[in-house]
This record gives sequence, structure tokens and C-alpha cells, in this order.
Amino acid sequence: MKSKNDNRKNNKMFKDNETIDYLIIGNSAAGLAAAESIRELDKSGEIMILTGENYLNYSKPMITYFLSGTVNLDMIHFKDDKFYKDNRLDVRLNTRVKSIDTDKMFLITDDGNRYEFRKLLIASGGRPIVPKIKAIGTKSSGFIDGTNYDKTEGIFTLTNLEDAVRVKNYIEKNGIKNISILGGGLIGLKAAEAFLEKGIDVNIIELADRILAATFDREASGIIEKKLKSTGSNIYMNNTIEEIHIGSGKITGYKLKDGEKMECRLLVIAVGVNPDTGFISSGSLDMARGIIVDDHMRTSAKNIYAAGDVVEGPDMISGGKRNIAIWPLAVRQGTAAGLNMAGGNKKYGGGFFMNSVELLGIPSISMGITNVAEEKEGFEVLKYLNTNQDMYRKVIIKNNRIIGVILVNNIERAGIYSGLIRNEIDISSVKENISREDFGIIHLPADYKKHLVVGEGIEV
Amino acid sequence: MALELKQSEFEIERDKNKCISCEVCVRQCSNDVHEYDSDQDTLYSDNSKCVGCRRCETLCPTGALKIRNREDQFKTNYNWTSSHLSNIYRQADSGGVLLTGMGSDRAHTVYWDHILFNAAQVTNPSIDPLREPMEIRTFIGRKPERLDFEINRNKDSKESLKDTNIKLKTKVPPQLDLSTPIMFSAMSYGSVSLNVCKSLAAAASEFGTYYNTGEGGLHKDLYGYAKNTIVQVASGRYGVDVDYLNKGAAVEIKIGQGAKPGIGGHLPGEKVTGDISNTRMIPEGTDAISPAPHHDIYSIEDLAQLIYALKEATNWLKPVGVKVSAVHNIAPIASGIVRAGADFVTIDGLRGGTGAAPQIIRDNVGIPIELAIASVDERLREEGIRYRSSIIAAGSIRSSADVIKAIALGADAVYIGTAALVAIGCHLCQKCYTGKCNWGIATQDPYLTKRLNPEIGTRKLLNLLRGWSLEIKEMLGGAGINAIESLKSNREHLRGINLNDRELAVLGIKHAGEAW
Amino acid sequence: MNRLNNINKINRNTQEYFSRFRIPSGCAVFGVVNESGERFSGQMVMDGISVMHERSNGLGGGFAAYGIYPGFEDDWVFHVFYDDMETKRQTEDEIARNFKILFGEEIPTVKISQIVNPPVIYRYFLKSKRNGDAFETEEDSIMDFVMHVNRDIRGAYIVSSGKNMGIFKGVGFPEDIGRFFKLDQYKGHLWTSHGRFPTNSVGWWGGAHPFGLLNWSVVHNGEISSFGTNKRFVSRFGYECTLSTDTEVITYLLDLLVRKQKIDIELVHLILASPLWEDIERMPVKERDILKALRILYGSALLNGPFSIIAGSSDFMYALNDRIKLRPLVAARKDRYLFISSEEAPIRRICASPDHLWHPDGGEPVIGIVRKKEIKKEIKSVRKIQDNKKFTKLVNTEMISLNKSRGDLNGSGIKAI
Amino acid sequence: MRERHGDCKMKKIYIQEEYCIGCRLCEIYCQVKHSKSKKIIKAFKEEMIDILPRVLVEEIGYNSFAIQCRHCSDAPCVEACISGAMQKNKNTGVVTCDEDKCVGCWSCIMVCPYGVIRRNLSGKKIASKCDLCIDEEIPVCVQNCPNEALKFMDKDAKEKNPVGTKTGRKNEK
Repeated sequence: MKSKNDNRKNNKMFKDNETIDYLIIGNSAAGLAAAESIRELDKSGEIMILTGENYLNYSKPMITYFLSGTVNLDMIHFKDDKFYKDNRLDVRLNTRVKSIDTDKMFLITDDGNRYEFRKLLIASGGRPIVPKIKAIGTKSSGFIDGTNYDKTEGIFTLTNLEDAVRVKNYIEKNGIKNISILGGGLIGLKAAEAFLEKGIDVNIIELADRILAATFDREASGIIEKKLKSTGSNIYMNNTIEEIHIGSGKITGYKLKDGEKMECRLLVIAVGVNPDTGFISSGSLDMARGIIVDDHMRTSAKNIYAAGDVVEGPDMISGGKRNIAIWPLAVRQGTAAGLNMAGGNKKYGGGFFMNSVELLGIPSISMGITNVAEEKEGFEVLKYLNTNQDMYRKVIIKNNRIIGVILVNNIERAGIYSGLIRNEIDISSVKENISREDFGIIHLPADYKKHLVVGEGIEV
Repeated sequence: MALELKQSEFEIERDKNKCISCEVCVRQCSNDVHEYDSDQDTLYSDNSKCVGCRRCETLCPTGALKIRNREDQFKTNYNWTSSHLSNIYRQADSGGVLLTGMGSDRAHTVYWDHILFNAAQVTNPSIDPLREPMEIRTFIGRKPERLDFEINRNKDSKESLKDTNIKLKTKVPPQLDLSTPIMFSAMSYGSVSLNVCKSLAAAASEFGTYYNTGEGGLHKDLYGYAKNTIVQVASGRYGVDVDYLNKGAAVEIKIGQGAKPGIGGHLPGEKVTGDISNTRMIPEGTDAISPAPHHDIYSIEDLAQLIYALKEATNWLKPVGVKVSAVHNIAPIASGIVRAGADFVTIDGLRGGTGAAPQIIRDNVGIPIELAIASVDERLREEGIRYRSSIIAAGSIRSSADVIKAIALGADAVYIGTAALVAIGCHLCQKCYTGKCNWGIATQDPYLTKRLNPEIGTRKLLNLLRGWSLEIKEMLGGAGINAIESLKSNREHLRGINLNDRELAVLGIKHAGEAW
Repeated sequence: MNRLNNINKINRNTQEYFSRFRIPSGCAVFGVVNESGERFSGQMVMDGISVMHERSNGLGGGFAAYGIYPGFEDDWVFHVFYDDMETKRQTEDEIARNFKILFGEEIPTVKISQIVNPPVIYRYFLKSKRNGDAFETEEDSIMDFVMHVNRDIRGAYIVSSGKNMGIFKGVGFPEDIGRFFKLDQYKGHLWTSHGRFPTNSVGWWGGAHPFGLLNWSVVHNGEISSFGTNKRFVSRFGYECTLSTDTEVITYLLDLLVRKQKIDIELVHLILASPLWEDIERMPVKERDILKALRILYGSALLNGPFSIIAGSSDFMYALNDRIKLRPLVAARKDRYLFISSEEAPIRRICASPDHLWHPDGGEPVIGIVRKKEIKKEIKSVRKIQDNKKFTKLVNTEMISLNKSRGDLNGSGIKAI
Repeated sequence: MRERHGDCKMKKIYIQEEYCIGCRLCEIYCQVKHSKSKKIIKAFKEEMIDILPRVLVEEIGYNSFAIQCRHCSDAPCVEACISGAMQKNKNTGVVTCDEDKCVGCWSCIMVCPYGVIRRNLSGKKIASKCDLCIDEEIPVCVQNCPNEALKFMDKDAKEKNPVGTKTGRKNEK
């Protein structure tokens, strides 16, 4: 793929300064969706993708499937070589962006190259959060944090394939039988599931009083906890790691906040992800937690767009801007960004949080706002709980519109809820049916039902 | 509660090797014959509830079901037949008039089956309808005795008529213009579902013929088919007002019906739901009772008054006809009706269908349509008034051959009712009066009426009309005739078989083997 | 077989037999008219029809001739077949009761070997005595009388019943019938002729063609599949088909439409061979409405099935094919002559180079109109000459003169009744 | 705003709910179609444990309809698929799930507003959905619907003959 660059006709004054039509930072969901959309409208423009990773293509959410062995490295890609070829995408691997000049429209990479662009998309995704933890036995600082955790053997984050490959190799090389996971969120639990599937015991340390606190309510968390515990895993709630013990450059154990000391040869830190915006100099783009974009995925700088986990885009439920780092929205944002970059006019309608995860054989889906105090004014909560089958269904309603849903175990037809949220359907006429176990289209308000049944597929 | 003596008429055979417990039969039976037992993962069927409509048999995806007539239900007895015994048992249980649906199933002579049609050989070429024009367009309505023209031409001049101004002086009365001599009989919304009405109306409209509203008024969904609608005025006068009359292309006064001469109708209140009550213009939930006679027609001159009242109401723009059952005096009755001013006379024979009739009446009252048509045509011709009215034959026209024979006997066109219903699914179980028609025809239960998709109904009816019309053309062509007019009352093309002299004489045909 | 043999012998029951069965037949038709009203010898027509010998089988032939009795121009003339003298007496009584018989005689014939067992053949020149009140027109009363005789008097059959015209027919090939009746000695302005090919072995003199009623004569080739319908249609107007022949019903239809209902002859084909609906629907509104009305009303008068007909009347000859032309028909003109024929050969035989020869389309009529004015002129002059003579002589003036010229005087059978 | 993949010409299954009679033959034949043997009796008696119908009949009282994947133009399931298993064929417009690639994350179930993707747990966890019987001229559910409550046609045909309404063309003679 790089050869294409070399073959380019040398008809410009400064070879290195040749301007690229569409430059994309990031080679994952948003970046590739954008590339594909650009190509749809612009058959000839040059598209270049820069990525800091050294794999041509893989699906980030699938790395835990890789860990568990469900997929191997051949199967983990979500776009094949043909996709890159058909869309004529010039991908530069191991090319990390160092800085961007938003005015003069060029960027500099870690390796010192300078790339001028006409249009830029920042789809750099997220970076794992590594909290600052006291380290005992380390040669240097006495702390580990985001800058140095990877210097200690046995401490990993788990957000990209390289991480997963390293974890996998480390387990195999060292015959690891027990893994501690800092963080009982989605990544932590997906990792836990992968390890459990491989027959490795798991300790989960969660700061909150329950796992999946961000996306689940107490009942839903309880179902998963119960299941996790039944596998023999330990969950340490209201807890965190206070100090990490290191010997010969390797982790040997840690001490919990409550004082308990644990042996540990492999620690996965999965407390969360932040938008990867380190290469953006402050003041050059409007930023909050992530890059702020408008409904056309434009940043505050001309000709610079952003999409995916790195942005704060319109949130359908709150009406404000929010960083919602989920795959479907990354694709949708990338698509919108790409079309707009290539001269189209595609509005991104906003999104809301949703997540599907199957843990220990229990499928669950959550979407929108899932934790509200029932007594809080204006909210209405409908619940269906079948304790025998650990079946749980919860629907949160505000102003007769659904704003959040949790489904555990029975996730069939979950998408109907996301449709109701997305289309802001008034469900007051069908409230009594909304949380029933066999909920279906037939229970929907007549107009919307008709739209679904007689229509011919949604136009997003 | 005493044991009911009536016995099941049918036996349901379920081939366990084929049954996949898909429960289609359970879902399709409105009589709750089939039941799924989840404990045993088996289906059971209750013979006694089965009406023999064969919906389950037809829809069973594996052919696991067979509905059989129950043989040896009773000890064989040629006098006390099963049907007599069953009827007595039923009546001993119920104490009422036994109701039934559709036309009589008794073994009365079907004269159609004793009449053979002709074909041309050697002396007269047969005509290939696929290559030559073959005309079956038919007009229903009063014809003037003659046409007068105003021609301004000197008889001795050599001027050709083409260059002359010809004016038609005679005013031709309104006519129904049929692309084929087949129309759909009166079937009211109420006795059949709206989807049936829609199918009939759309098919009639598409094919260029007419359907008849029956006595149930006209649902607003059918207004669009006005050009192809014959609106009926029956003794109950349901849904009749001046708008209704003018929504049709013709008006038919219903005096009688072949299945129940002399008997009125009764639509129970529970069937008079919102839409039906609107259409019939009666309060919801009230019984719709059509009296046996029209209480304003106690004699022929009363009929004449009504005919002319209806003509006035429709500005003399629409033919007004009269429908009567074929009874013993049908010829003079028809003559009276013609003289009373009817533009067409519909004669409904003994075997004509119904949604509900007392079985005893249906099977024992009236005469077959074949004989009625022959004698009415003959009588009207003798009286020299045949041209004044068209004759429409009804009452069990089962095939295009029946149509051809009816026309050769003297009818202008036929009405088909049962044949049309069969085309859209009716299996003649004769349980129309229960309102639980599994084929979605004679029912108002929304769960059942859905089963007739009027798009399919329309298509099937169109196919039937097309098929019969093609066959009529084939038969005409075979007989060396290329216009249906030339078949009308052309009894020379008919021969009887297995008929006695009296029957031949009434039919006005020779016996097979007798030449011209 | 007995029965059929009897029929060959022209039995009394013949008519009854014929009235019970229709006998389909193939045929030859031929007609000539001089539109100026100039009269010409029957020889021309005999020559013509003889060319189409193959189209007949000897079971029927005949001619209709118009303008042959100029001396009785305004009187009815009946040609009658009798089985025997008793029937003749009975019939003549009936005639005398209803008519003033101006003159009657046996029609002169010549014995030839080809013609066997002829009936007794007479003609009568008559004035009606019937009370007109019972009938709308005199014609209706004549028709009623003719039908009465043909129906009620066994063994008597009125062959033609018009004015200044006559039908000559019988069992045999047409050219032989012509010779038998000595038609070469008659002069008329309009002739039609017919050779018959019935599809049974039965021949009957009355059943031969042309068929006549009043001034009408019809020759026809074909088989009308709509016969039953047409028969029932005309029956409503008092026409009784006693012979059950297609030609008979066609004749009645013409009489009904043209004479009784006064439908212009130029419109008649729109009824008898009406255009197809698809053609009607393509026409301009006014024409369409007329055609539609005609077809709606007269659907039962549509002649269906193969036919070519030539109808004669006092002042026109009318030919028509069925609407899809299932039978041959050729027409030609030369000067004021119009020829119509089943085949072209007879026309060429008589007139080697016509001005115009064509094959009429199905349903397209050919009409030769004899202008009354021109006829009148000629007749008047004839009358003048004849005024002084006895009417017994009037009848055969020309014929006698013709006979004389040929040296064959066979007029001795003439006698007054 | 986009005309993707010539979707107008794509034949789709249209639903006439007013004529769904709730017989569920669509489900039955769908199961047979996606069975190993494709023989109805064998499929049901021996293989049924593995087969999910890909068309769902929903029913309350006399209201019922059968619904299957709508093969949306901008299919949210394709968008949400993390493994690249869910694909919309650019030529045919058909959305299919590549069962080899599917990892059973159920993201598609989460986003499908019709709820017509189901979990197939019989073997490896995979998402199961209507494949429009791509090797059949007409999908089997449509073929076997006894009342034409399902119709298979392209958008043009649909617009010419809108589902659920009668043409009522008058015969002009």
C-alpha cells in the first residue's frame, strides 16, 4: 500500500509537502466508515489513513473474543484487504500523529513526517485510563501511571489488539491461572469472561458498590454478580488497589484499599477510556472531554472533522453533547463525516448510549439512561423481573418517551426499544405492554406500528 | 342435561407420521375442532364439532389431515335416510326450524346435465375464437320494438346513405352493458363479509360486468364501483334511499329467492355491527328482519307502482328489474312482471344459494331454473313481449356450459353466486348461517374475514370470468356462431338426453339424435 | 328409407317433413339486375348459373324474375305447386274467397328427361278482396293468406306471391329447371338464381330456392347457426317458419326490417351482418350510437354463420355476405348491369370484361337499385299497347312473341278459371 | 440523501397486515427452508431443535402480521456489527449475516428497530435473520403465505400497486 505513494508523479515542488485530499487519523470504525463514504461521493480523491497501530485491520470490540479464543488473528478483522483496495485507501501503519496545525492544515507524525491535507478527519478513538497507583519495588518513580505502567511486566491495559496479544502471550508464557482486573465495567467484565472461558480464575476490583454501575441498575448488576460468583470469581466492591507490589520488574501482588493483600502475576487495568486527543494542542480545537463536533461532525476548525470515540457529539437523550464511545455511533458518525468531507450534506442525528454484552452466557443490553432514582420527578420506571430465570426488563420513561432500557437474559427484540428511543415515540397509549416479556411490534402505538410494518425499512 | 342424539357427520383422520404439530389446523378452525396438548406434544381433533369445511385439510402443510364423510353413520335405509334421521335428532334437541346455507344438495334432476350443446361440422365451419372475433357482449334492459330513423334523402337519387344525415329517432332505454353474459348474484354485506363484496365489485368492475348488492345496502367502500353495481331493493328496504338507488347502474326489486321462495330473511342482531348497521341504516344490534312479502306489494299493480317509483327516483336513467323465485306459475308471473314495466326479470331456480334458509323450504319449494327459463322465454315470446325485458337466469349456474345452455334456452345472461363464492374459497359446508365461516366468506368475525384478501378474491373471480368467457367463446365458435346474440333462445343447438317427452316439451328441445 | 322415397315422390307430407327438419345445404347463387330497368331474357341467368354446376347436386334449382308480367304490374301474382287436382280445387276455392282472380293458368313447362315428377304448377293474377281492417297493410293480408295456405292446405304450396314477379323452381339442376320453365322466353330487369346442394338425399319442389314472400325472393348459400334465434325473433312479428329453412327466415327478416319496420335497405346489413363491437367502438359518437342501438335491438336478427345471399325485390337487388365472409361472393358491373355470383366464372361467361369486378367484404352489402322512374316509363309504353287487348292475352304477350320467334308455341295450356 | 445500491429496484417483502391470518405457515416454511434436509416432515421431526424461523408472526386477537428483516437501505445492523459479519450486498441490497464471522455480540439485535434478528444458540452463537431466500425466486414465506399477506416486489411495483389498496380500475368499454 505504501508503494502507491512512491509511484506518485513527482510534479510538485516539494515532494514531502504534497497535499492529501482526505487525511484520516484512525483506522477503525469511524475512520473506515468515513473513508468508504468519501469514496462513494468522490471516486478519484486521494484518501490516506494514519494509524499508530501495526495491524492493518481489526475490530476493537472483538479483542476479548480473541483473548478467549473465539476468534483468531485471521478472523478478527471487520474489513478485508479487498475493502482497502476497492476504496483505494492509502494506509500508513505505525504512524502516530504528534501534532496538528489546524490553520495551515498539516500535521506532523512521531517519525517527523509532515502531511498536508485539504480535509482532515480525526478518528483517533480512545486511550485507556490508568490511575496513578503507589508502586512498591519499582526501580524508578514509586508510582505507576499511564506513562509507565507498561514498563512493569504483568500490568496491562486492554483496549487494542496489541494489548490483547501481549496479555495472551503473557498468560501462555507464564502459565497464569489467576488474573486480577481493576474495574468492573464493561471492558473489565468482558475480559473476565474471556479469562473464565480459558479456565483462569478472576478477581474483580470495583470502586463502586456494584459492577457495571455505569450501565446497569442494581437488579441487573445483581444478576451478573450472582452469575460471576457462581463461577468462583471474587468481586471486591467499594474497593480499589492502593499499592502494587513489584519484584524483578514484574508485578507480584497488590494491596486493596481495605488492606487485604493479594498475590497477583497479571493485572488488567480496565477502569475506563478517554478520548485520544493527546496530539491536539490546547486551543486549536474546541474540546471538552473529547473534541466537540456539530451535527455535521465538523470541529471548530475549518476542514477538520472528527468522529468516533474521540468526539463529543449530539446526545439525543440529554440534548447536549456527550462522548458516547460505542461502535454503532462511531460508524454512523464516520459515515456522516465522510460524506460531508466529500461535499455531501449529511446530518448526524445524534445518538445515545447503548451496549450489548453477553457475560457468562447471560446476554444483556442497556441503552440510554439506565440509572435514575424512581422517585425523581418526571421519570417513570416499568420493570419486569423473573427471578427464577434471572430475566429482567426495565424501561425508563420520561414525558411518555422511553429514555432508557435494561434487558437481561431476554434480549430478543431489544432493537424495538432503541427504535422507540431514537424516534422519540410517545408510548403513553401502550405503557402497560412496554415491559412485558413478549413485547413486540404489535404492542406499539398504531401509527408507529404501521410505519414499521407497512414501510419498507428505515431511512436513517 | 340429556344426551344429544345428533351424531358427527365427519371423521377426521390425522396421520401421526405426517403431523408436525405446527398447529396450523388449531389456528384455522373457528369451530375449535383441533386442540394441541403440550404435555403430550400431540394434536387431538373433535369430530363432533367438524362442519366439513376443509380449511384445515387445505392449509395443513404436510397433508396429515383428511376429513372424511362418516360412513355407516346409521344403518342403511333407503326411506329413512341419514339426513332424515339426523334432522329429526337435531330437531328433537332444538325444537326449531332447521337452518341451512347454500343451495339445495338434494338429488333433484339437474337438467343442465341432461342437455347437450351442438357443434358445427362440414356444412358450416366452426370458428376459432383465438383467431376470429368472438363476441359475447351482452345488453340487459328493455328494448324498443323497433328503431326509427330520420333520413333526409330522395329515395330516387343516387346519393348513398353514407353522405346522408341519419338521425336515430327512437330513444333506446338504459341498458346494462356486460362484457360477458355473467353477473354476480345478490349477496348482501352482512350475509357475506365486506371483503367478499369488495372482491365481487372489483372483479365486476375490472371485467366489465355487474355485481349485486343484495339487500344489505351499499358500504361506502364500494361507492367507487357504482358503474358496475346493481342495487337491490328487498322487503326489508335496508340501506335504501335515493342516494343508494343512484349509486347503482341498475335497481333490482327482490321479491323472492330460489333457495327460499316465500320466505324472508333474518340477520341476527349480534351480526349487526357498526359497519353493517351503518350500511343497512338500522340501529346497531337490532335484528335485521326482511319480511316474507314486500308489505307494499300485495299484487302485480303494486309492483308496477314500485317499479315506476324507482324509475322516477333514478330519473329513468337506470334499468329496474325484478327478481323472483322459480315457482310453478313462473311463466305468467314473469309475463305480469314484464307488463308491470320491469326492464329485466331475474329468475332464481330451486337450487339457488342462500346464506340461511329453512332446510325444508330450500329442498322442497320451487322449480329448477332450466324449466323456468324455457317456459318463461316461450311464454313471453308467445305474448310478443319478450323484447321488453331481459331475462337473467340464476340458481346454480355451475360452469360455462350451464351459461351457454341457459342462454340457448332463452336467458339473456346469468347470475352466479355460489360459483363465485366457490372461486374465492367456499367449500359448500353449508354452515353460512353460523357466521363462523372458516374461509372468511359468510362471516363478520374480523379474525375470519381477514382470510379473504380481496386482491386474491378479485383475481380469482376475474380468472373465473375469463375462463368461463373463453369457454363460452370456444363453444360458440365450435357451433359456428360468433356472437352471443345468435345463441339467445336458439334451442336448435340443444338436445336433451335421458329426458322424457314432457320434459323435452317444456324445455322446447329435441332429444339427442333428432336432427334439425 | 320408405319415408325418404315417399318424399322424393312429392308426397303430401313433404311439407310437414320439411318443417320438422332443417336441411343444411351448400349452394350456388347468381343474380343480375339492370339498374335502368331494361329487361333481358332469362337465358342470361341460365347461362350464368349453369357454369356453377358443381355447386349444385341436382336436388334443387330455381329462379326469381322481376318485371316479367308488365301487363299485371299492379296485381298480385301467385305461383303455386299442387300435389294433385283435388288440392288445386280446394286451394282455388280459398283463393277465390279472398281474391278477385283476374287470370289463372298452368305455368307453361316443357318436358325434359332431367326433370321428373313435377307437381301441378299454376299461376294466378289477383286483386285482393280481403277486408283491410284486420291488417295494417294489404301486404300483411297477403302474407297471412300465403302462410295460411302453406300451413293449412296439405299438398298446396304458394311459391311466390309478389307483383310483376315470379319464382320458378324445382328439383333438378338450375339450368334444367330453367329449361323446364322455358325461362329463356321471359324478360325481366332483375333475375336471381340458385343451385342447391342439400346434404341429404331429399329433394322437394317447394324446398328449392329462391324462397319468396310478397315481392321478396331470396337465394342463399350457407348455413345460419343463429337460425333458432332468428326464427324466434321473427315469430314475435307473426312470421311462421313453416319450412325451417334458413332462406325462409332470411326472407322474413328482410320483410320485417325493410317493409314493416321501414329500415332503409342501406342500413340492413348493419343488422343482418352487424359490425363487430370492436369496430363499433372505434366509430365517431353519432355513428356508434346508431350502430349500438341497432345491435342492441336487433341482436336476434343477426345472421350468424356462413352465408352469402342475394335478395330480389321489385326495385333492387341486394347481396350480402356474413360478417366474417365464410362464403364466396363476387360482384361486377358493366354499364347499368350489376352481376352478383358465388363465383367469378359465371360473370365472365356472360360478360367477359366487366367495368369493375370486386369481392365484397364480409358484411358489406352490394345493392343494385332500379330507378322507379325509368321502369315506369317503359311499363307505361307497354301498357298503352296492351290496353286494347284482352287481359287473357296480356299475360303472355311477350312470351308468345318470344315463343313465336323460336317456333315453339306451347302456350296452349292457358285457360281462364 | 443517498441512492444506495439501486435500492429502488430491489425486491423486498411487503407486509399486508390486514390479510395476515395468523396461520404461521411462513414461519414453518422458513424453518424448513433453513433446515438441513429441506423436507418439512423430516425437518420438523428430526432437525427442528436447530432451526429458528427468520420471520416472526406477531398476533393479538385478530390482529397479526408476519415480519422479517426489511433489508433497510441504511441498515443499522450493518452499522453496529463489530465483526463485519452483517453485510449489505451492494448489488442485491440483501442484508445477510455471515455466520462464520458472527461472534454473537448481539449488537445487531440491539439496534434493529424491527426486532427481527434473533439469537441462534444451537451451535456457535450467531445472529439469525432473514436472508431473503436468495437462492429462491420468491422467498418461501411469501411463496407459502396462503393469503398474500406477504408480497415480494420492487419499489416501483409497490408504488404502482400500493399494498392494501384496491386498484378499482373501471372498465371503459
